Amino acid sequence: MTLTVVNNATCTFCGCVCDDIELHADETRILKAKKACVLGTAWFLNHTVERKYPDALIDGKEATLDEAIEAAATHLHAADMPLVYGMSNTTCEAQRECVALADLLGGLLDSHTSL
Amino acid sequence: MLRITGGKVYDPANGIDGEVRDLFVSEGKFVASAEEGRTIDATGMIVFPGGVDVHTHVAGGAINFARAMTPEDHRRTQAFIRSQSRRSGIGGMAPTTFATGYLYAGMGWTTVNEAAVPVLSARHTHEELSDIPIVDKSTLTLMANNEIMLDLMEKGEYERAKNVVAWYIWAAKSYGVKAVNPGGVAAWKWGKDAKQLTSPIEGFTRLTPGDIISQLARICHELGLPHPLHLHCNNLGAPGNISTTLDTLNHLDGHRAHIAHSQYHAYGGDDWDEMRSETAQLAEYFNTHPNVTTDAGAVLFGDTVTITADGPWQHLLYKLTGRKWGNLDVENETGCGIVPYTYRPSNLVNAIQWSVGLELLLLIKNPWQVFLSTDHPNGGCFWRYPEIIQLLMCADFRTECLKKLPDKIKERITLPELTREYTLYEIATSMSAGPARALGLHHKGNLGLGCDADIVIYEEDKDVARMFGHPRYVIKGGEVVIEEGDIRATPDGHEYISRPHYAPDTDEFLRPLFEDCYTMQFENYPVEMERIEKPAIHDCVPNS
Amino acid sequence: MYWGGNPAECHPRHFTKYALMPKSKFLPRGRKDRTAVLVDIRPTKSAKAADIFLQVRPGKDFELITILRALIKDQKVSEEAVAETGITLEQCTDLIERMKKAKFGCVFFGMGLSMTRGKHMNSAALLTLAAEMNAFTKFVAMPMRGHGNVTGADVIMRWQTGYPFGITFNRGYPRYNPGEFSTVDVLVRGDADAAFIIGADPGATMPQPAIDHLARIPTIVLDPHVTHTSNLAKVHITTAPAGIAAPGTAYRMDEIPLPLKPALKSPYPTDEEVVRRIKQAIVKKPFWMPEGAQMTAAQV
Amino acid sequence: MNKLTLRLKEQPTVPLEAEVLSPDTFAELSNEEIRSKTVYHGKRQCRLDDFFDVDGERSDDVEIHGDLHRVRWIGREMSRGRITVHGSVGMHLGAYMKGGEIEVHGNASDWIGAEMRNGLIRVHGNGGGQIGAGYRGSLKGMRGGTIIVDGSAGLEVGMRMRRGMIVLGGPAKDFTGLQMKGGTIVLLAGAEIRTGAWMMRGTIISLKPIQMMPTFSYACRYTPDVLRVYSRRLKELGVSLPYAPQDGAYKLYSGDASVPGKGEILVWDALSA
Repeated sequence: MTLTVVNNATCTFCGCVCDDIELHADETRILKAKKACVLGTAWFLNHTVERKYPDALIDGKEATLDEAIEAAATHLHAADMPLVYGMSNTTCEAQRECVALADLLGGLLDSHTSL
Repeated sequence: MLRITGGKVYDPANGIDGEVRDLFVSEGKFVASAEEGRTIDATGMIVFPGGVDVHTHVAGGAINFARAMTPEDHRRTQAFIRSQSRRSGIGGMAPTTFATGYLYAGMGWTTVNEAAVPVLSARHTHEELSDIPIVDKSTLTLMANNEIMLDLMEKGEYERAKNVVAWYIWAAKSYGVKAVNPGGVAAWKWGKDAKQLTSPIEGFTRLTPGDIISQLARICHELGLPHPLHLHCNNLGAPGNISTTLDTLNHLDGHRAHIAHSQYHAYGGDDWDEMRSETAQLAEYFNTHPNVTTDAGAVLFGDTVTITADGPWQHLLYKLTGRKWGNLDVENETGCGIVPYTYRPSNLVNAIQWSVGLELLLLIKNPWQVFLSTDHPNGGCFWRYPEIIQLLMCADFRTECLKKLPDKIKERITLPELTREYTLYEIATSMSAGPARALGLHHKGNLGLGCDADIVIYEEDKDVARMFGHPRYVIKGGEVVIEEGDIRATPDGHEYISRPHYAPDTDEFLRPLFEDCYTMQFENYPVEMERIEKPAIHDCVPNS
Repeated sequence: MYWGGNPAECHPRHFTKYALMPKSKFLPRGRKDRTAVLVDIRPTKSAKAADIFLQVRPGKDFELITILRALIKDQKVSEEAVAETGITLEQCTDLIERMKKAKFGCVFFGMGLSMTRGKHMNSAALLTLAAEMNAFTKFVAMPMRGHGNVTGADVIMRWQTGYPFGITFNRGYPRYNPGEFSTVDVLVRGDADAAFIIGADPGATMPQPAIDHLARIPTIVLDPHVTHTSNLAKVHITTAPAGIAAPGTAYRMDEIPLPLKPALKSPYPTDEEVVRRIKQAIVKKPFWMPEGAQMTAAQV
Repeated sequence: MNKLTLRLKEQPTVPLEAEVLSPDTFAELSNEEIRSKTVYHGKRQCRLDDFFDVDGERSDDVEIHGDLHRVRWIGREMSRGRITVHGSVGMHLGAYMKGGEIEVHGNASDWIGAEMRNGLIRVHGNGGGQIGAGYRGSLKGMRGGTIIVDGSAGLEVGMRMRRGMIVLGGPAKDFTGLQMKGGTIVLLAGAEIRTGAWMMRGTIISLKPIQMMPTFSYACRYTPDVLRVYSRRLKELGVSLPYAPQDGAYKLYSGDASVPGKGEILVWDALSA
């Protein structure tokens, strides 16, 4: 079991986005999040990279990633007024893709801010 | 490969003034000959090097704030409709990133210099720049109100300050140094301004704006940066500021510098009622000092949104307009104010500003020293540059425009006496070759062999604004990007970055100072090179 | 000043790392050199950290801020009218005096202000007050954003579309109208006929009619967990959690971007990768806009 | 001129943007041309006759039948003629309107007459929010014309309006007359809270007692002469506004002091018999 230490890691739990966290991790989970607050610690320690979930679900049934991507594309492409929503707990890189997706679809685009 | 044949070529960098020549392009550069590929028959057309904007605000926290503040403008302005391969966008006062690229390329500009980037949000600026298609880009880092820098200057630690400037440029992956209202933005943290070049700055005991100017100009020179200090003088926009501007120039101690948007810095009179043009004095300085360049920062009548790191000025403007005001603070580096504004011909002050910008362009004799700009979006939007070209090329048109201004203006300006008309050669110098040279981008604004094949081809037209507003072809890096008004391709542009030398212990020197006053980690502060799309790095050779 | 927020419990390091405790050149004694005011409807844990706690009556924030705006301009407001906010005129004038005396004032406002009756107008009120305070001293205001990278979404939408949220592309370019194109309204009215949900779990947080509509239409969810929304969705795709197993960037509430440094390697793809692949699959299908269509730009 | 009649035959499944539903568009067009006009079903461009049966041609007297709650932008920027709707309509009814008349026998949604300049809009059912308002970021709301809603209304009615008149038969929600800069709002059944907030100028008349912002102050009890003029004008539209001294008088409040503004709120104070 190898132990990795990541210095100056960034916590995305709340809007403070503290970037001074020292993470100690083995291969499946983060064991320690130094300098993080209680909320940040819980956030880091609660995630694991175990395969807890199937890669994808279609109508609640397990599916492959490829199948799910094709199904998603088909439904979104067929819609007259598709909606792209959320984008809080994700990276800017994914957000840029989401805006591009809504632009490509001619759909609606919205984030948590509108709540 | 590409051949452009039969066009009348204007290439001031090589002294070519309207000669009929053929141009050959291979792999994005001009070559001596090319056998294959498309031939564009430019017979009877006018061929220019692609435009270079030496001073604009198109990406980063401030313009992005302006976008959020002006939905009413987005609604009424030009929309770029999505195509299968091309992103949608919105033009107007503060265009979206994609539209910014389309609009610049659409009028033949192929290189832009984003003139105000705080290091702290440089990562953001680069992300936006990577979403501005077609044009090549560079950025300038804001340095004249950075507390760490000012502390070093106050203590007289010049060498340290020089290393820190170099470190910041590399950390921000920027191209050069911008100084905005030296000391004034720092003073604005206290709600104050810095109006006297020789008085200590609020929060400091000895350091004056004049010290900052002298030292930064020298630092830029000694670091061997391709572009000299890019300076937004103190007292922007204030009546009587000509004395500050001339004083600023005297603080350069003979070093090179680029004076940004000089229109805003050439006023006489003691108050708004007495305000008048003092362009003759300022132009005289430029005409006798070839070491300084400037861009006009011309004003065009109509709606715009003003954005500048000059926070105190923006607060004044907000009080004058009573409209919207955005005010940003960037920790101990700088700040920014955002105020939508309408320049009206009936407003005496606005009319004087309009005149001052044109007077400077006409009175400064050498077009290699004065460049086309509106300080976008402050004096007007960049996509209105063709209107300025028309004003420069047609004295009669200026006379017509002058008739719409208040009568009182006559004794305040000198524009009516100016009969000069720019030639196409001079326009090509002021919009392309000159700014490229001032930026130290020698492969730009130049149709010579080995240079970047950025070309704009116009159909000759008596309506100058129409001719420059609607080029027949725009070619970027050898690729046809605009053809008969259609966007044909949207390639990614390069980003120019300077790598100046700094002492290896600068990191360790800066770290404790940084940790003392910043809210982020020192390691997370510099922008990673992987984030820059298509970087082009200039290794600086220091001057002693 | 904190208004309608409880940083002690919701942004635990806001006091210590950013706003109240840090020592600096101009505030060498840190907390001792600052005055902290909390305005909220109840004394939360954050009240203990404040020098002054003002308990405003629920739903009276807008009135209180508007009173403060009048008072800084030396306008008269009747004592009884002020008292209805739960704060006395004396407390108001004391607060204003301190605000004016501050060298640099900063107001952080939370969802207690921006999500209660009045919503965006409550935020607008506080932003206006902060702007107007600059007639006397330096003053700024900033929302305390809750969810991780919601600021990043705002910033990116602004530079790519010109608008921060509540956008439609149905005419081929971005248009904006919160209330018309904002998600809860869209879903409650049943306006959308497919939904792509990422980095959010509306199935757990939105009003029931909105959730019911998500269940009616094909909904696609990307999330590191199988969420409430996943359970009513047509398609769920598991992705790597941002910042933990997915690299990239996140924006802090003050719009400063920070790099993410994942400590784990996920067996699942990143959001970025999946969205890009969905996009690529859509590009292969016929483009929705008819060939040569003249889309007319529509105002609003 | 003969009447042009449209009947909704196909209920849209997503919002239908149909700014072509305007007398200005139809006045000079043949039946076939009208039927081929473009409407936007979500992002899909459709023909008007995909959704409507069209009877008649070349007319600026338009009658529309059906449940149009998903149909937006009816009468946008219209400058002439008349639209009569039998059924409820979606958002932006008569937005940017310059003239003519719209009458809706049913409800209408948000943004009725937003930024309109002239003309008359009459909704017999309930209205939504932002009636006669300025769109987000605009400094000016409606600049003229009249909007009458018999029923209730939503938030921010008359936001930033400059001129013109809005009459509400039913109660309005919060922020009626928000940042108002001129014009008149008549509230026959009062409003919820924050009426007149941040008002600069203009007049709000309420026949029911309303909760005042703390930044409004009571000036006096009287009936300004202009009420007589309003009353006469509104009578033609079937709305009665009391002004006779024997019936009572108005309590005048001025504000909003936070601006500081010179707006007026007049609240009817009946003499008890």
